[in-house]
Amino acid sequence: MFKPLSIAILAASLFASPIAFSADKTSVKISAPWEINSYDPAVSGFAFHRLQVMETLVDADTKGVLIPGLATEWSATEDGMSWTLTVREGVKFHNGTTMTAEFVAKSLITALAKPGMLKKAPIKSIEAKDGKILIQMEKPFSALPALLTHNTTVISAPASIDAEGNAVAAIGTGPFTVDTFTPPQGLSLKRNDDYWGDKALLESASYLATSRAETRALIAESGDADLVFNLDPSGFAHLKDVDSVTAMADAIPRVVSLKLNASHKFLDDARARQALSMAINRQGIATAITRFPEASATQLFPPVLSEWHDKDLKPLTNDVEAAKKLLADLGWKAGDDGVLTRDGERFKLLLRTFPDRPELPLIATALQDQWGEIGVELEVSVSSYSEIPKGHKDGSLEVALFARNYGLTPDPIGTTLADFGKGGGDWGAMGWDNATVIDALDKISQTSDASVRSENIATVVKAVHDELPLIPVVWYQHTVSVAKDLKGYVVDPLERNYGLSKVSWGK
Amino acid sequence: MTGPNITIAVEDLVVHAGSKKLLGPISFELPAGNALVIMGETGAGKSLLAQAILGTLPDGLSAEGIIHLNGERIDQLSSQQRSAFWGREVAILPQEPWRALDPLMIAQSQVRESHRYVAGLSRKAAKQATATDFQTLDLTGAEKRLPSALSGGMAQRVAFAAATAADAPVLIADEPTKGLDAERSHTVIELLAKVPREGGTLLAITHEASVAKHLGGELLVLKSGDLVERGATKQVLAQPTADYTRELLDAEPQVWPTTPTTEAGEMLLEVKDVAVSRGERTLLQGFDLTLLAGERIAIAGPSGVGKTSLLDVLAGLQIPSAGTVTRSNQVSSTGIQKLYQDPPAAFPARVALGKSLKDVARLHGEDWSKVLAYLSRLGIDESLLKRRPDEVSGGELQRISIARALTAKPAILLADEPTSRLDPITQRETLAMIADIAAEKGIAVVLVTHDAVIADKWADRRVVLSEFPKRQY
Amino acid sequence: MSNQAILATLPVERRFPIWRVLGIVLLLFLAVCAVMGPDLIGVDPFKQSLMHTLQSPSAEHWLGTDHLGRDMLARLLSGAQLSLSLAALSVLTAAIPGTILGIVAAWRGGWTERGLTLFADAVLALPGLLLVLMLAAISPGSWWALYVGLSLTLWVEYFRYTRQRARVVLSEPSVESSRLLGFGPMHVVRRHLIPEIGPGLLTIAAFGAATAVTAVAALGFVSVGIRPPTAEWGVMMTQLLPYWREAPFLIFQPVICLVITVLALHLSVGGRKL
Amino acid sequence: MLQRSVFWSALAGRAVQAVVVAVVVGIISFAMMQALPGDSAYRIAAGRYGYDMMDAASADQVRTELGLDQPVVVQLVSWLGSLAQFDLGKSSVSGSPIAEELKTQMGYSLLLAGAGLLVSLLIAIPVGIMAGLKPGGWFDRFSLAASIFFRAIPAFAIGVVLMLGFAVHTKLLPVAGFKGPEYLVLPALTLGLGLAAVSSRVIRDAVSEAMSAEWRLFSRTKGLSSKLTLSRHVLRNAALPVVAYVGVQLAFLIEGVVIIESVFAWPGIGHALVHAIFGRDVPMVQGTALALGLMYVVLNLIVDLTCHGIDPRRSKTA
Repeated sequence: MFKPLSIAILAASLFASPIAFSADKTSVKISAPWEINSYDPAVSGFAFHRLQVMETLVDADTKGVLIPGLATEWSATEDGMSWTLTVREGVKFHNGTTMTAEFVAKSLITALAKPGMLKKAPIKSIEAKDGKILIQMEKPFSALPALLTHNTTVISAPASIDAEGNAVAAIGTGPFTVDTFTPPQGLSLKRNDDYWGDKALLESASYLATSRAETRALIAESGDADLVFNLDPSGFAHLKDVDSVTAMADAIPRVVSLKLNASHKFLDDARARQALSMAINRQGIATAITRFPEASATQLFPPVLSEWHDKDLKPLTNDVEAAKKLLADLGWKAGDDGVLTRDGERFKLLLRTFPDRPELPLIATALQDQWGEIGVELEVSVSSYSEIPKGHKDGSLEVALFARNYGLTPDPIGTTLADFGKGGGDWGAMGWDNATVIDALDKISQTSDASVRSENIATVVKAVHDELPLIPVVWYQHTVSVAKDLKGYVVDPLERNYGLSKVSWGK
Repeated sequence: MTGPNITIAVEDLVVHAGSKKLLGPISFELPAGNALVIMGETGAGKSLLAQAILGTLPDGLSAEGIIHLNGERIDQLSSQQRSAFWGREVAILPQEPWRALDPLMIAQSQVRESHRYVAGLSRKAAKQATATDFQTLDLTGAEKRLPSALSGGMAQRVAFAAATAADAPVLIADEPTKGLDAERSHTVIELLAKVPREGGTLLAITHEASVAKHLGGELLVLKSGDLVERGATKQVLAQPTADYTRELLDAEPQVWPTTPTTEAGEMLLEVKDVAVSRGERTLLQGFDLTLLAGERIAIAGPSGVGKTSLLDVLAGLQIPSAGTVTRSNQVSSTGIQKLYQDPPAAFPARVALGKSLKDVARLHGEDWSKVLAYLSRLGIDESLLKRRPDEVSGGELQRISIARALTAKPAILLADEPTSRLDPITQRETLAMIADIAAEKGIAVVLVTHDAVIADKWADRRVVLSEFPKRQY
Repeated sequence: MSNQAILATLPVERRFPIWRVLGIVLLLFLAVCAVMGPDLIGVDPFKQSLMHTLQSPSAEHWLGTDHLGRDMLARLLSGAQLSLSLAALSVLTAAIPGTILGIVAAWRGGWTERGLTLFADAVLALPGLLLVLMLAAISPGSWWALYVGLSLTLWVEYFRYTRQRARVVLSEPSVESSRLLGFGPMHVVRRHLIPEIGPGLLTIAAFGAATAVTAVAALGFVSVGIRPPTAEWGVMMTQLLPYWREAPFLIFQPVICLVITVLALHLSVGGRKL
Repeated sequence: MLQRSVFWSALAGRAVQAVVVAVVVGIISFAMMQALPGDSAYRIAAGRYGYDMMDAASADQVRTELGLDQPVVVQLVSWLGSLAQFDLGKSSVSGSPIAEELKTQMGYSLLLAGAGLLVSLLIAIPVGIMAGLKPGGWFDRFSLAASIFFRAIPAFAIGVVLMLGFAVHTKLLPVAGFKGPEYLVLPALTLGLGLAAVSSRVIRDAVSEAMSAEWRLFSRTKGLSSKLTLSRHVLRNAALPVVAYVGVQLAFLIEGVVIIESVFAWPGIGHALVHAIFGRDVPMVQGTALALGLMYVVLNLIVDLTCHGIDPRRSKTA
């Protein structure tokens, strides 16, 4: 049954290969780990946005400064209870439909109904009025424009959704249109010649989701893809020595940290959490596992989040003896097998993490060894990341290890509010309700006054640093391999946009 | 040495297994139009002679001596080089044609490929030649049959046609009648006898004097690899000089003395109006038999008549499609034992014989010394028991299986052609032993044979089965 | 042509082939490694040294260190324990029911055989991977789930082989003769079936052992399987894959261990046919 | 006449099996998915929205949307009900109809599996025959060692080595993806090598058995050359056990595909199945399992018919 077909294919492949490899300099090929499952922006908005198929109302430059996107301007009323955004004129969707305020409002309302960034803002209603979008708030929220840069708020044409509300196409406004879509791995793009802004320099682009980092490194080296994202440390080290590509790494506001259940009886004292933090050899992890020694975390927020990073904060240190002493002060005594005990209970914790980011299980294994040094027995469960929010909700979580992106929007307040606000957050504090911090976060979210902001941010940063509801381990580096002759590529530290429209081939 | 007419010439041929001599030295010359018959009991090295000439000796055996085939010296040639002669210079008729035919290929194709590729005929001519072969060999109707659907005689004739398609001047036939019933073996002998008459050369290997007699020509008698007598076949058969030759001739069933009749005891088994069928085909109908203790009954009849199935019915292994088989209460559940045609198939293949026998002795609470006594009476050395069934000869194995059956203290012994694969001397000895022991222990024996002479000479009573009218398909 | 008669008269040589000796010695060696484990060299297989990762073999670390600076030799020895017992257990739990059902099917014939065959076919049709993945997911991190899953898919091979061969063996006159002699089914199994099909089963088992370990590797590849920091050959293969470029000798170490195991099994079985 | 009846009886047998497989696979996969620990609403939300976006709120939303709080029996019955109408439902994660997803993914997987099988036979047949012609010879030993090696080395390692050799160093073939026929070569080769490791041994055994048969010797002594004997008799006889083995191998083939699809970014069904299990996409798992099961049944039917084609004895008895 297969034979004739396969023989034909094999034969064809022998002749086809030279042609397929001839230089095609009007196109760029991208490879990244993320699979694209659906047309639904709530699910796949990240990809459509990064690949510039869809756009957001508000855009951000590489420094995180907000700039006009599909909205030309925006403003809030004095009391902060209502926002008005002016929709750009003369923008057409890929199917030729003109983008109107009504369509934009409809798209936002759809996004609001689904899990996504808009949910983080206290939005009461969204409507279109005189070519403008009117958003009513339940309480003031200064970061709304920043939220509107997020990929779950991309604007898509009404034709993207069928009568039953299912997403059936990806019709956006960006410089590229979807040519073919082979979920979950493949997407190929054509230039949108009707684009409202600067048209793309290249005619087409293609995207291949490659879940294995090893494969991506090989793809980068062989030249099968020109832009390859998220390289594994080993592959990255190798690509630095490969002449045909440039391997780049940039600090991004993603942090690998441990979430501790501060209401757990072993962890409810800040000193216990400090002891655990002191037991971590961050330098070793950053050197051996993530391979960016300079990115070992000295505090939660990395320098790239300049507003939230406090240079003067006393860095987190690695001091096993001090850690042991702190725990001894809390009544823990080493048992026969070296594991601490108190009141007949062993200091044993279960850490939940997930394999989607390959370094996490490795870091967990390293932590297991390092905490073992101070007599804490750590069991590691590598499973789905959904176990973490679930464990948070039902209170069964003890320790979780994950990588949190504080740069989902240029202003991290949305994220921090969710993480350290009242009741903590799925990916933030657990069992740690700090009234000062909650109050400070509220103030940050409602004000546009820079000094009020920075004062309250300092409060939050210090409290988090001292009490460690989250123990930072390493900061993230965004790694990209770029073909040597590809010009115009700029790393976006917010991981929002690949900037494909600006790249071109040159010598 | 080699005259123009000499097709095979062998000079001082010796076959060794390591340091042990298995055959030779043997010398002979065989002119065209003649037959050479090599006779001897199993294990005498007859087959080795043919294999040494052909270059098909098994690994570990080596041949020395000078061999000429059709005027060319071939003993220095490798098996690969000699294979060029096969089929073209010398045709080889296989021993068990049934196993020599490709089980997946219909009969005519197996002959046709010889015409096509060995004789080098065109596709059309090969087809024609095959059709002629099937006609002359009386195989019409068998063209499209698979070997499994051929009788032994038909298979032998198909093999004959396939082997001789290229008209090789020499034909070597190794025990061509093995396992065939009288009528069928006669057809094959006729076929072979025609070879020298038509100017070919025949080298036949057999253990049956009757075959030698039919083929004529020259006769070599081998014993344990040594040549004991040679001469014109007629002459040797009529006036043997060596004792061994005489012994061989005496072993022919025709000259056996009639086994003395035994006194029959009480009834052991009663068979009434039994019908036997295989699959949908009815083989036998309305069969009656009463079996008395100590009695020897021979069931004779041509192949395929249902003898084996009948035996299975008697043994209780098969349920008759009609009628009844009643055992007397004298006969215990293991009171019926069976001897098989192919002795190696009757023993667990990978278990040493001694172990198999000990199992039986233990099961039946028989003393091991008693088993050893049976064995020594049957002429089996205890040292053989360390071997596995495929490491002893058929005759020895059949005797061991008799000892095994006796250990179970049977009342009835069913023997399914127990000697058809043995040479005449062994056959005679084995059957005589069975008769002796049966008489002594009052065991009833049912012997199935296709040889009416054996049935006549050996049994108290004989039952001849004739072919049940075949249904038309 | 019949040489049996003549060969039968030759003295029987029961040579025990040197290859089999080698295989058995290797197996014993592996068994010692597995039983003694890392105690053999007295190095902790879990002790990390993040400053000494991916090192080449040296006097201190005979086989180098892994990506977390752990001693490879100690981990391979510790892995031998788990991998070999996993392989042995999954092979046994697959082989025993598979063989028994195969014999039952061949023995009973008729509807029993048809039913069992249909069942085996249905099991094969159920993607084994699905079974293993789900079992592994039901009990995350435990390795008993892995081998139960493996056994559930692997038994069919034994079943098919046994049924097919047993049918041939059971139809031989020797079995009939044993029954006539009064032997029960156990004798037939012990003396007729086991000697006949045993070597073939062992060959399947030898490959099955490899299947078990590489299946663990495959599962590790899709991030299912044994919890850290456990050392297991298959898991090690997966974990060391990312470093194939920097330290290719590392990923090949567990592979070589598995090759040696399978080779030893093959050799000691005597290279019988499948 | 005979041939036709064989065909229909084989077809009927497999049809029964197909129905059994459909129901059994559906129920088992459903039952096992229910037995999985963890809250499926959370898993589905994770599968849909990614870790930056999923939280308890999105899980609750998923739960309501998919009716996961309905009793288990109701869910199963509704699945079986729609199955009877040949409707496989919609994926919980992507929301698209499963039949549609399967169509693309199955096509890619079949292509990969077919090519892998072909490659494995292209390797295994010559190797197996060479080894089987001289059992115990050096080539036999060498190929055994190679078999063991390829059996013991995980597919992903083979894949990486092949990528390095053929795609990175020599740039003959692409590393991964699926844009043209040339993309099929490396994954098929990876798959084929693993399969050939075992099938070459099966072929070797079949050939060596055929070589020691008496009819093989007779074919030679009646004058056919060793080549003709091989091609006209040995191979045909040896093909029987080999074809039967391919039937068993198919089951393992389907699994081998998973790893290879992952390594080579091939949009196949195995890769999808793994994601579906992790994502607790029950309808997708059921649909995939069903499709794989039925594919196995169909391929086995082909194997059956091939066996009947090779062995005329079967037709007579069937």
